[in-house]
Amino acid sequence: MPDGTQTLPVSTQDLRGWYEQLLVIRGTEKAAFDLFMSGLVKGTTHLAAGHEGVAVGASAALRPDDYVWATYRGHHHAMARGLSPEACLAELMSKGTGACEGKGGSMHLTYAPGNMMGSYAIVGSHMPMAVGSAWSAVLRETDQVSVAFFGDGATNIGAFHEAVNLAVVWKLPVIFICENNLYMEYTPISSVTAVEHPAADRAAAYSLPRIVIDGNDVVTVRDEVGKAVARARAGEGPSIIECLTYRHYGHSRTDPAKYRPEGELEQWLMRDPVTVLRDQLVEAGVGEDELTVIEGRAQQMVTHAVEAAKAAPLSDPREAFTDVWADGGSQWRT
Amino acid sequence: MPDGTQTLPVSTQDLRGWYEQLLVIRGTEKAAFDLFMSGLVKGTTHLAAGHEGVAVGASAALRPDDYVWATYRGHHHAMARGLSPEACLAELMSKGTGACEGKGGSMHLTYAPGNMMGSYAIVGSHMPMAVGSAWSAVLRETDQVSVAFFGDGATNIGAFHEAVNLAVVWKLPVIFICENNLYMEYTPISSVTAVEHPAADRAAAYSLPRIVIDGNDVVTVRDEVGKAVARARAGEGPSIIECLTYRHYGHSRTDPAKYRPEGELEQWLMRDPVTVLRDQLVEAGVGEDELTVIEGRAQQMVTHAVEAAKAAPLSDPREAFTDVWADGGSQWRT
Amino acid sequence: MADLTYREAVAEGIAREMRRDPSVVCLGEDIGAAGGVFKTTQGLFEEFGPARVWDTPISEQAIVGAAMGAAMTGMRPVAEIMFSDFLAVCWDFIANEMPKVRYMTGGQVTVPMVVRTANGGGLGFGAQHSQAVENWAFTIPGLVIAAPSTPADVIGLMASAIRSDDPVMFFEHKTLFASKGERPPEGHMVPFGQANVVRAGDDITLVGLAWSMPIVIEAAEQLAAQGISAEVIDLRTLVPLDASTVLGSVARTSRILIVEENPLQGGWGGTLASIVADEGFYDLDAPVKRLAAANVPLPFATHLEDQVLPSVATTVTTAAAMVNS
Amino acid sequence: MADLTYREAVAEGIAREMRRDPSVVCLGEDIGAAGGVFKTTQGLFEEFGPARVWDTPISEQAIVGAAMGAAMTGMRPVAEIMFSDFLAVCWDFIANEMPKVRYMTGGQVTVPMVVRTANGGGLGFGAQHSQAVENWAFTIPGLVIAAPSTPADVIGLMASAIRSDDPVMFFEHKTLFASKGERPPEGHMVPFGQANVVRAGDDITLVGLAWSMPIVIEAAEQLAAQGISAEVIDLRTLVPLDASTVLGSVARTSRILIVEENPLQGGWGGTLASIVADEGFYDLDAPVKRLAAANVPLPFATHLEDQVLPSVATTVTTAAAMVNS
Ligand SMILES: Cc1ncc(C[n+]2csc(CCOP(=O)(O)OP(=O)(O)O)c2C)c(N)n1
Ligand SMILES: Cc1ncc(C[n+]2csc(CCOP(=O)(O)OP(=O)(O)O)c2C)c(N)n1
Ligand SMILES: [Mg+2]
Ligand SMILES: [Mg+2]
Repeated sequence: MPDGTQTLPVSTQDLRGWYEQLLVIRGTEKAAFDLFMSGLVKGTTHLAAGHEGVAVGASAALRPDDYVWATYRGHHHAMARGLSPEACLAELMSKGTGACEGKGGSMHLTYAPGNMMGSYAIVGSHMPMAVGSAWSAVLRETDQVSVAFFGDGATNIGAFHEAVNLAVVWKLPVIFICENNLYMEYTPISSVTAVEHPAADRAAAYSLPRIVIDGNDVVTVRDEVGKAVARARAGEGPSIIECLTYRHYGHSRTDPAKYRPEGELEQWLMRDPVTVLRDQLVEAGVGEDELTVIEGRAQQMVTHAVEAAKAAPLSDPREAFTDVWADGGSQWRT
Repeated sequence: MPDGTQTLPVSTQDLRGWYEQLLVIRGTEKAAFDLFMSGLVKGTTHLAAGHEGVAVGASAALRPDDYVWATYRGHHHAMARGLSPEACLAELMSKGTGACEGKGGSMHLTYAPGNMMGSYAIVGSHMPMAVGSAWSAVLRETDQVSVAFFGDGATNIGAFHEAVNLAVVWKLPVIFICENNLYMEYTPISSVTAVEHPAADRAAAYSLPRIVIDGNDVVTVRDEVGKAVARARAGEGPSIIECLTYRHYGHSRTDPAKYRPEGELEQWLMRDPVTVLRDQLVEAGVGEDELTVIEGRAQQMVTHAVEAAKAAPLSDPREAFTDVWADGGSQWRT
Repeated sequence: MADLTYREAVAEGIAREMRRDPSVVCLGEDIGAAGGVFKTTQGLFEEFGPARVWDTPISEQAIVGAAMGAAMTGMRPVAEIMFSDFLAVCWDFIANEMPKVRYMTGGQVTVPMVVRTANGGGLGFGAQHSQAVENWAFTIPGLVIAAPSTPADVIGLMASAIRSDDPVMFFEHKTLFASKGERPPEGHMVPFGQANVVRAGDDITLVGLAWSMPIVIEAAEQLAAQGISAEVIDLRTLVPLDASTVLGSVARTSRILIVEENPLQGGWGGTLASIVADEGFYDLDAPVKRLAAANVPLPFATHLEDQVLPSVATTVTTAAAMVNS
Repeated sequence: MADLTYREAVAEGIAREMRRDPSVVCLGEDIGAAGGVFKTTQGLFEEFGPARVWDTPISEQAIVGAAMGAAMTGMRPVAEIMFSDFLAVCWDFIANEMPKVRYMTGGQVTVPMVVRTANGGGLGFGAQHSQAVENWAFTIPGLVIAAPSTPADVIGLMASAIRSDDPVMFFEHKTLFASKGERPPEGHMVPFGQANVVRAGDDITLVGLAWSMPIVIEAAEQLAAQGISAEVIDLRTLVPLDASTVLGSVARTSRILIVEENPLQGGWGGTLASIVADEGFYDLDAPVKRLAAANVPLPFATHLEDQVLPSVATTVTTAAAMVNS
């Protein structure tokens, strides 16, 4: 086994950084929810609250030049790769300072400077793309790794199957990370899937090992993704990692999540990635006062972001007709 | 285990019947090849010669009211379900007496009277349809079983994955039978597939057992399909069966099959399903003279079919504008 | 009769047929106990139970493919594809299988099924959840294409769709779900291929479909205030296409403006315009005009989406210019 | 210069770009050592090796999706979809992903890639291997659509396609593969959006694309023998659409006949006809006419397929009637 498959070291400095990241993402999504409720965010949003451990843990194992691909539930991944809370919220509010100039919205957050290549709203579609950026890395002879985050429900769509098979056949440096939150929209994943673990129990169909981990523990995620990254960089091909997690809100803005059995949310809240990491910090000897400082700083960053995003002007209406073609325009005829 | 999972009895009468069926199919395809070469068959053909053991063996385990779905390589399946050699050849020659009035051709042979629901030329597309006819049987509370025959290459397309998963989730009476002939067109299947056995090694991804059998032995196929049929009728859900076989011709009419390693064809010809069954007949005590009679009868049936198909008139040119809609016409506007 | 919403009309239209015919079954994602993400199947699971209303995995190819297989063997399945944009992931079944099987089997097999889907923009759902894709279906011979604009038409066309022995694409419009209209009596049916002349007029023919109907109706009101008498036609189905009604109208008005939600390039209005510019050529006193979406993906932001889609204002301006020039 | 076939031109066009630019790579089913089922990639594997020419499984979604991912990260992939009918199995990538990513990311990401495919009928391949589906692509804003009719245009448009920073759908026509033409010099490029006036004429404008070009050219010959002077235009690309050239021609001829292979319903000619019936309305002396495939799936039998597709004879008859009426 290559070195990378060893468990990576963890410093309290790392833990502190991850904790702050978790809090900023959590706070930004809370703000998004409130802005939605007050009518300032239109369309729809799919909040990732509860899933942030996967984003922060995986990001901690990646290099800045690695590629990340996400779904419509992608706020956490964009922010974990460097998208500012302000650019995130501004996008949701259709502002000119938004990540995508108001053309993408919540479901299509993209942050190219962080090689966060976009959020895709057709279930499964980004998985072949992640295979493609991994292929590209091989072709260009860089050792960049690609990561596709996806939901449990996405494992039942054809594109998933085609993507993983091709990645294995071509032995590409891509990591498929499933955020198994028990539900595809309103339907329990177990009722529509032929196996217990939608991603991990499919791994053998592509000659890959079965990996299921606690997605709410940043350190566990970082370690397991770290091993997969090491394998990928060493030319050993793809991995599938299934992270068990839970979303705190409903599927999307309109969903009160009444289909959840009583007590389920409460149980998972006890394993909230924020709480888990906070406990680890306390255990590592970080005091309450220091934690309060971190929490205050995160809160302030979010507050500032909300204000800045609110203050920004709507994107220019002419933006509707730009960016279709690479020349920047949308002309289609003479 | 239900009774049906026991090995079924085999009479020499069965063997004789299967042998004749094999020969008629083989002879009809040989005739199709010759007719193609002499310019009387247009378009393309995908001959199944070498695969007939799968069709004859599976059919022997099915009831007349069970449903069968095939690919563009479906001559053997249509004939095993009752399509006459004449209607087959007439279709290939665009005759009015053809199975589909010249509108389908080799790639779309269909024989509804035998519940052979069609041949489909987009790889993978018929697999969800087979799931649908199995669902229909459940809804109508019949105990009909559905069978989808498909190639090794088809296991890498999304529709395969979606079909099998849904069939298992809904516990439907459908049997997925893979004809693994080692190639997807001109490319060895092993070079584009993440596992050794394209179908069987995927079964576990749907909580199904791994089944790989000799597809060139009619009796083996009949027995294994028979067990799956019994499970399906007993409400125990789907099966995947991977049959190892080989095609004697190239992929389609234009393919000289130069990509085959030397000696491969010759090796497989020694395991030709016709030879295998003939040996079994001899072993069961059927004499050469009796075999000659069967062979002569099969040959004569084919000769007659060729003549009748040749003699039939082309389909009526007005057929081009019928059968779009259920009212028989093609009117699309007022 | 009491009013009902377009959204309720969908569930009601399906329910009426399910009561009548036990071979009608529904399948789709979250359509069961959840009642559908647009609540268009609300109540069906409660009334008909899990043997008639089936939840599926996220497997659109399996959904439409299984519906096909069932349709070909004695059932009348109604498959939901949640957003019409997702027709793309099962396009093979829509374009290459459903509409061709009857033909390529020489009529041996029929495919009596309905694919229902929430179509169109206007709600800020962005490029992958907002497209009006009735024109995709319009490129494929062998599909009936229905796109109702009122609750009564939803019920009437749903009855025709489910009873049809042909495959039907049924486009329900997202922005119309909350709109209200009269609840039609039991047994109400709207036949395919019969356009609805919503308003009679003499100066210009305005043709719309689904989403664009409220727009052309409001535009006709505003034009009337300007002294312009517009005839308003709701096509209701694209296939069969009621070209006669349109041509008959143009024969009187001598002007036509087609208002489409789909993009101008490859929009259904192109084919209709070409028919009018051919068969109705000598009736025309003005250029044939189309208003359609700009040829760009749909943007997320509402103020940008507004730039891309036709509006009442552009309809009125265009029509008035046509009549006054 | 020696002649080469259209088929050879495909491989040659790709090869020229691969020699020039190491970021150009090919992927598809059986395109490597096998040279492609239509032999349109013959020689590429031998010249550029397995690091530039990649065989894939039967996974069209993975093919186009992987090409996208590579295109977005520094490569210029050329993906082959064997028959254009199979675009349906990866339609999500063609319709919802490739053409929208640049827009919905606010221009953060570009997708410089080509999807090549063997398009069209005429060879007796039946309903699922014969469709002319350039009109499917035409419904989708954000795709460049090229459909060359000659070997030189194949090479010239391929150069433009591979060098383009936009996603390009490149339709190669099955019935043209064996046709021959002049081998263009190195560096030959045909820019997008520039129609080719193949023959000048005064009485009527005949517009074609790819498959229909031999038909309209032959029809123009036969019309000339009848004393009718037809101008013949090869659009070459549907997007960008060279409407000016068509409108300029109609301004002189005052008559237009569009000959398409795709079905009449939803065919690209509808949009072109609607533009002419709008912007060119006052130039027209005769109804705008289209000849397109009948609205049926393509039948297998040659004598049936002949019934469905436009022909030289129908083109000549229609054009002559337009000019003589
Ligand atoms: C192809 C496709 N089908 C259906 C949908 C509608 N849809 C959006 S999210 C979703 C559930 C996805 O579940 P999962 O993959 O578990 O992700 P989660 O939302 O739980 O993070 C569905 C069905 C879609 N966007 N794309
Ligand atoms: C979706 C799709 N992609 C590609 C093809 C072209 N094609 C036809 S047959 C074939 C190979 C199929 O191989 P396999 O499934 O092993 O079946 P076999 O032909 O060996 O019986 C391919 C790639 C197709 N018909 N449909
Ligand atoms: Mg989920
Ligand atoms: Mg094979």
